[in-house]
Amino acid sequence: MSQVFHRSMNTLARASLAIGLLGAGGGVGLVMAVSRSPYATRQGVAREQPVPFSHQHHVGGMGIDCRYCHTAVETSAVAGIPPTKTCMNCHSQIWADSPALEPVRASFRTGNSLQWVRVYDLPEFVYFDHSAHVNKGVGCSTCHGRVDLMPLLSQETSLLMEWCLECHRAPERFLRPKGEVYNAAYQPPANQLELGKQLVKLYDAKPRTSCSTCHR
Amino acid sequence: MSSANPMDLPGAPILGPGHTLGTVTDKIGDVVLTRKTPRGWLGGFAIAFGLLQLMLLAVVNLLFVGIGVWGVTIPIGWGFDIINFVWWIGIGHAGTLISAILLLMRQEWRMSINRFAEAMTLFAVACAAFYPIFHTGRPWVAAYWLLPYPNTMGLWPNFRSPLIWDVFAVSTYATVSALFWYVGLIPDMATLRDKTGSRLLKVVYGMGALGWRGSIRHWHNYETAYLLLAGLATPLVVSVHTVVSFDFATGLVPGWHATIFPPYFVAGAVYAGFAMVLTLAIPLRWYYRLQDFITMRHLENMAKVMMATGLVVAYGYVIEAFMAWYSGNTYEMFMMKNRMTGPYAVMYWCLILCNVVTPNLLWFKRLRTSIPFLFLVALVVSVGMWLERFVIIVTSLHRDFLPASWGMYAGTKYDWAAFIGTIGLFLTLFFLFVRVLPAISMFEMKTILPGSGAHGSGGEAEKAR
Amino acid sequence: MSQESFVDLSMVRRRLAGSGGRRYWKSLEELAATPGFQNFLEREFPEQASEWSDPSGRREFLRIMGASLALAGLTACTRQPEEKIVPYVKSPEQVVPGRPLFFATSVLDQGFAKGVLVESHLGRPTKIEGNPEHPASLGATDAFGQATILGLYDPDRSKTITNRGEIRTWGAFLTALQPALAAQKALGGAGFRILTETVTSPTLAAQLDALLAQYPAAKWHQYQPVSADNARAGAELAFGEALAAQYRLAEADVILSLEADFLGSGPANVRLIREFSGRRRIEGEHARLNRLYVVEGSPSITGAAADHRLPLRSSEIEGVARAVAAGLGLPVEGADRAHAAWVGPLVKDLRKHGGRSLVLAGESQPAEVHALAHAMNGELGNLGKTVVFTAPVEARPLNQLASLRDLVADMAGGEVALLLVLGGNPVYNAPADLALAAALDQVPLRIHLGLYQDETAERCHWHLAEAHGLESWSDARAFDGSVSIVQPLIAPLYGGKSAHEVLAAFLGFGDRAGYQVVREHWKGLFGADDFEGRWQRAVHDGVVAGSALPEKPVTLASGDWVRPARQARNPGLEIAFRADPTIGDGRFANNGWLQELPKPLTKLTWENAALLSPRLAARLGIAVSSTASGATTDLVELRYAGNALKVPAWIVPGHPEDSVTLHLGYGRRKAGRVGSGLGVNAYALRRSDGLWFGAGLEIRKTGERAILACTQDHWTIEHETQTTKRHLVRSADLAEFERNPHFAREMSEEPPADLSMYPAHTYRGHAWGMTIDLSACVGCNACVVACQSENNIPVVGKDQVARGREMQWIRIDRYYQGGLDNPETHHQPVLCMHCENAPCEVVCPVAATVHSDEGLNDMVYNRCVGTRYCSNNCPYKVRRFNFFLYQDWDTPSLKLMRNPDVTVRSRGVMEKCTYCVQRINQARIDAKNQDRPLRDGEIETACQSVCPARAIVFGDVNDPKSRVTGQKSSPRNYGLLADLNTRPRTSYLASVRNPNPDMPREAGPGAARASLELGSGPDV
Amino acid sequence: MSAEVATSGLYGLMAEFRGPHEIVAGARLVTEKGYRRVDGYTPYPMEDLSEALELPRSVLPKLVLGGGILGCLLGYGLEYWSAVIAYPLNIGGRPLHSWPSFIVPAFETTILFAAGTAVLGMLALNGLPQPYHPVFNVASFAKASRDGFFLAIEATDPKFDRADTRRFLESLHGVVQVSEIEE
Repeated sequence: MSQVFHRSMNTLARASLAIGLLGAGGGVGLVMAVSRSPYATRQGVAREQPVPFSHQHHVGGMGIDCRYCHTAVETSAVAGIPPTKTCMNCHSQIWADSPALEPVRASFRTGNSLQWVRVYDLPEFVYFDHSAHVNKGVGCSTCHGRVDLMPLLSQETSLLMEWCLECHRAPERFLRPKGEVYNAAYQPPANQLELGKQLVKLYDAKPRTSCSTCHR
Repeated sequence: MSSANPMDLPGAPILGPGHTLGTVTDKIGDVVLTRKTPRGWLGGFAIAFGLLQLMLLAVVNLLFVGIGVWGVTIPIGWGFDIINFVWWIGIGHAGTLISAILLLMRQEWRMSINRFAEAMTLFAVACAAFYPIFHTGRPWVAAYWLLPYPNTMGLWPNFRSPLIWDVFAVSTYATVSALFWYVGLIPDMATLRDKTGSRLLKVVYGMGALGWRGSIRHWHNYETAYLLLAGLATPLVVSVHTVVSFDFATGLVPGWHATIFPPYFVAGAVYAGFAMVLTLAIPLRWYYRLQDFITMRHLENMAKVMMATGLVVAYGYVIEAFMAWYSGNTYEMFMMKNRMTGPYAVMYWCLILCNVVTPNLLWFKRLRTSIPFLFLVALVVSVGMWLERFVIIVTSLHRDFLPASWGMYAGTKYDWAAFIGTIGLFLTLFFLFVRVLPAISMFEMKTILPGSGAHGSGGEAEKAR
Repeated sequence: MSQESFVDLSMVRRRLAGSGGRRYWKSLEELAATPGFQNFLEREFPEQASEWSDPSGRREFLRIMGASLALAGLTACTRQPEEKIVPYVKSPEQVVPGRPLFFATSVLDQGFAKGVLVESHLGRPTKIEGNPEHPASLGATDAFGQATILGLYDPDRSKTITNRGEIRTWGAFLTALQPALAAQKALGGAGFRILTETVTSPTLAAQLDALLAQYPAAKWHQYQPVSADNARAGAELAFGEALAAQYRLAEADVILSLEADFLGSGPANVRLIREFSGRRRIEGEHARLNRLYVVEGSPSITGAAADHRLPLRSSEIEGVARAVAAGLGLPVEGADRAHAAWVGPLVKDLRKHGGRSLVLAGESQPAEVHALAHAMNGELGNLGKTVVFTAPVEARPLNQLASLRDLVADMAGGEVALLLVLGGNPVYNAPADLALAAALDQVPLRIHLGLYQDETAERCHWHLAEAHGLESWSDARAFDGSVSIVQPLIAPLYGGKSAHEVLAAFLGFGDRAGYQVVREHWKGLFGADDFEGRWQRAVHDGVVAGSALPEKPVTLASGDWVRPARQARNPGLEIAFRADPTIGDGRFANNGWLQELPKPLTKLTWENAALLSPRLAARLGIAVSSTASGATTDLVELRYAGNALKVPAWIVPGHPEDSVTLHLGYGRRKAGRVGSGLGVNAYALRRSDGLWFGAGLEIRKTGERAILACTQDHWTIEHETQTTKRHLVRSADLAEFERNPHFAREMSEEPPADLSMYPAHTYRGHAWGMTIDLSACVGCNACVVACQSENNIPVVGKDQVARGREMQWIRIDRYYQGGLDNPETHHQPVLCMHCENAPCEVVCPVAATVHSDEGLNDMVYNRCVGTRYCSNNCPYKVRRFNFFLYQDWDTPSLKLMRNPDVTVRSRGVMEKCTYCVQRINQARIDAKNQDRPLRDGEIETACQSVCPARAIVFGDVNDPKSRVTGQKSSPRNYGLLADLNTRPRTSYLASVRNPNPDMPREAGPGAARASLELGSGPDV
Repeated sequence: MSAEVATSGLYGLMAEFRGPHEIVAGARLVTEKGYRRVDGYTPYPMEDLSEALELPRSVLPKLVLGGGILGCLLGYGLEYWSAVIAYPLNIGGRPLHSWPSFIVPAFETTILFAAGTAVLGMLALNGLPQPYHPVFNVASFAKASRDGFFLAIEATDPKFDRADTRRFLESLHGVVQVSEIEE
């Protein structure tokens, strides 16, 4: 007799066919998901730093302005990480002998720079300019989040290209009055869209989506 | 109806005499099911597999050192890579043509060659597909950036680029050919399942056969599907080489920018394809003693197709030269002059010799029916078609618009390694194919047996009575 | 750096604080004083740099692998490695992270200053620009100036003090030096010799004088292979005193150059190009074009710019000069009448322009010819008008050849006990017949200060690593005598010493900072009152105000020049020596940018060749042909004065028939990993009795073949006919132009914008475009190197160039017109045309090259997969592909050199000219931040800002008032291959030449127009 | 109902014919007799036999047409959306909607989807894969894929009766043997 397979094989065969077809689609979806996941983007992952510097304390607590430390933000592509000197301006008196701040003092004594871990790390082929953004009413917290609530700084946003494009294509959804740019706690008003439209006109904010805007 | 077709010479049979359903099954089936593997096969496979290793070496070297190991340069940005790509994809075309177009034209003589012609198509496309990926500077991204998928950059392929057209055409072509081939195999795998004594093979072929049991209701849908596939594959195969020709025709390089390209590329593809089918069929029928199934009639018909397409190709060459002169365009005229008298003139004239002169000898029946000669011609044409692509790509690029940036090109040893390697891949796959699957479609052969009654009253069956 | 200098510098800064200005004077000391930065430097350089030189295959493999991984990193969905931020501890003033600063300083060319501004990112000099306020620069530089930056970061530079190859400390050297100096003290320095190159530095001169004062019997010799000996001697012949001539080309309507390559080289060439091209440019339809006659023994870019060029063996030029002089009515003998047809009209032309004409003689011509030139200028009343004279600029003018002879004699005679070589490489570049090396070995104590462990260092007991010009304090004079303060841009990377510091040590000041030495000297000159202010200004401006030498009235002394010194005609072959057009006398041999820079006329790279005429080549049966692996040619043997050399032959249309040119500077044994073992050493044939040319050359085909790396398919008749048919370079004589100003446009029809099945794109806002004036361009190559420096373009090496894989984004196409013997030469800079209908964009499968909203043809490296389809479809072939990992990802110093605003491309991606988009973006952002529109001219591309001829104009073609729009409206404006309807944004202004109507056609360039049949020449 | 009891465990009856013409003739009679749940098993497609069993035309062509249209719409839709809406880019001065270029990929997707439908549709209509089937329980059925011609009447056929049907089948011309098919 020429029967080769058992009854059950019929279901099995059909099932495996279906699974194969679905699996192919699912695989692609999975890759898409992973490449957007915090694993790949490091979004929301707090970083260990040589000194446990707390933005929450300094910005939220003391209410120090962003520009006190990030001096270049209005004039340069990079916001600038403060030299040890800036820390010592206060910490030569306050917490002058706290063990946590020893690395800072050491740096000041020896003249060896502190080595911070870069949190917002764009690829080498991406050229972002802070001045161009803050001068057009893009708030710090729009990209950096509520740093005034972050004990340890973490990357607020994905920094994926599609994320950049969200704003470059519709700035009115994110712009705020220049006065509010450095207000970490700023909450967009209910009428953000119409406000945004006005600001776009007012500041002549024309974000571009040409490749050479960021890649050169 | 078969008598109505021009290729049907009275007297020349498409199947040896005295065959029954059983003998057909055994003759073809035993090639696969025989216990001991023939020595010849082992030898051939060993060689082919050796060549395949060459390809692996070439690829590893390419990935680690860089595309610079190939001869490509500025201004000759494409060399062996695209030459071979076009060459292989062209070869593929004959398979689809035989199985699809000849099926639609009810050319019954196709039955005995379509199976391995289709296999040849698949393997040739596999070899061709190697190049578009690995000719890029960064294969590791080219492999998927060429496909439209929702990436994190929010970017999509440029659908204006002929290379993207290629991606779509070639991948579709590969998929459809594979489906067509597999569908054809289902009933034969059922036959092998029922024929073999080995439990293991029963299971293996049984899985492949999907439980085919030859139900007349199934045959009913099956035939419909098979015909539809043929109907779809026909425009597809034409579109594929048309698209390949667009890679050049849509460019503005003198020697590329020509409207004649699509038709003459398609013809060239069929031309090269039939040459390859002959190259494979002649040794195959000799080694496995399949003379009864692949008869002189088949060889002769293929020779005729080759000659016809060869003439179309020749016409293409003439038109190219004519348009260059007729356009009165400085660049075009110089391009033609440079082809005929420039540094690569040798290539051009060899191409004319291989593709225009030689095939015309097939006008003579004595030569057309001499198997060694046919084999020789087939090889010559394959070389000729390779030269054609060389002339089109290299000779056009090396002296284009600005004399200051003219250059020269030569393939490096790594170019050759990759090329020979793909030949190895092709042969390896082909050897495996003839060993594990029926190289001739059994169920289709049966339909043309006298008295099969396959095509209802008025079919050959009735005539045979 | 010593504490005191630090102190008064900060004081300086406080003073400066008020004064704004575009460029700031910043004290490098302070930056370097931050130990953090110091460690950073140490960490970065010496150790790892040495590590790089390890050539083992394994590292190479890992390097490649690492790169492949790095590439994988470029794909969007992979994680990046963690990065560290290293901020300052105390940030220096003026430094705003992310914004460059510009500092004025000078780079030396043969000892003369050329003013530059150096762009500095966080203390890293990255790019050199011209200094508009400097007389020798006027805002531009030459190729050498641009390449200085690579010289600074060269990982092969000498990094240590060595004694007989053993590494030693500065202190050890000082102690070792004491006994030798003491001994010399006793002898009054009788056995003490100092050898320098040409010195114009007031401070250095003062130090040397002080030294000679301490050692009265010591001698100071000077030698460099390309000097001004003949010019000086010529002036002495003509005026009875050594004088330096300065030319006012702007004033000259008719110029006769007797082998003077004033555009190609010399301390004033940048300025002279500006003045010359200023008189070649046509604004609107009328012009006061000057007319240039050149007689030369070896093709040069000056000859290429000539309206009438007479190729003659160098030895015959004196005869022609005498003929011209005689024609002008000077009482001279030995006039050569052979070229009367050419000389006649020339003389008439000169006469007609008395007072507005100029005759120049080249250094390669003997003193008599220079004297004749002066005499002719006197006769034409040009003295004081188109040529003025000053006291010599050199600190101590002397005949350098004689000086070297004496030194060699003394050394051979064993009279020299202590030799100090301050820079220079005499062992390599002294004339062969002096046998300097052998004599040198007689000296018991030899000390060498140099940038490299070169041939001379090898033969000296002590070698001191020299600090680079951008690392040290100094000063120098420009061609007109104006002084520049040379300030450092970075602390010495390899801890080298400057000549000032070494001399200070010899003077007994131990280790005194060069900074102090220079300052002290200028304190003396400026005087105490408001010293800081004046010093400030001087350093800030890059030139000391009013320091140019005063003009001197001159009177011709009828002298020995009347009678020819030697009999002019010598039968047989002649050899001519010239400094190499891209690596000079060999001092730039280890500079990859200059090695890979195509020679202006031959387009050869990476080596020299025996340049000879088509006719001579035909006689010898020389066959040149291009292959996939390079241009192959015959290897010939040159026998000259008992020495022999095997050299690849290269055919140069327009080369005098019976002469062979050999360029100096190659055949280096110890130049470094880049420059060693390239080409042949011409100094091995050069003789002191004929530095520039000599008779009696024998040449023989060896039968061997050689492969050369030539960036342009070698010259063929095919080229010429196709070039003319295709109207690539468009040129007309002034007469034709005045008859029909629109000649260029009429040569081919440009399709109208609407000639397309698609609607045309409209560009609102800016639309960037460029024009290149072919009348102005002299093919000096500065733009090529400037682009390479600005855009982080890698060097690929001879083999890759030979295969056609060079990477320069801008190339200068050289076309000949009019046959082989004396063709017209045209230069055409070609860069990305930024076509509006870009053929490259349409075919890119991944949209890696697309148009920006301002009409730029963007190339997105990180999206590129490298199909090379774009390059195939680019009719201009301006795209460059990274076939391998060309960029050096390892060498730390080279990383510091790169422009941080431009992506460093890696393997497998296409690249090309971006119109310096980084500059466009920066300017746009600045303008937006200041809420103002972009100004015309605010954006200058690298090639534009460096161009001495101001031939390149870039700007907004949507702005009707912009300069570029004006240029494009010129009747001479045409698009290259515009008939393909690519609608290029870069367009050319056709060149207009100004030949003398009376000149018989067959005598000028383009003479041999009829002799096209002679095509059998180079095309084999 | 007796029939029911009788047919339990029985799938149907199978007759093996000597050759193609015999089975066609036999099939005609079977259909005349009114049997509907009948199937033939042959080594190759036989038009006559399908006619004899009065099989309906296949719906596959309609499915394939649908698949093709779907493929075309998806293909062109993707092109239009990505080039005009998702990320509009000026490429070589061509308009965003460069329809002539978009035709090519759309054509290919059309073919792809149509072909896919053809194959999957055929399998679906035939209820494949179905490696187990009662007919394989018949010992001699192995010949069906070689040179055997079988005709099976299923037990679920209203006119089916174990004994009568068997007798009827045995009466047909050219029948070699009739065997029972166990479930």
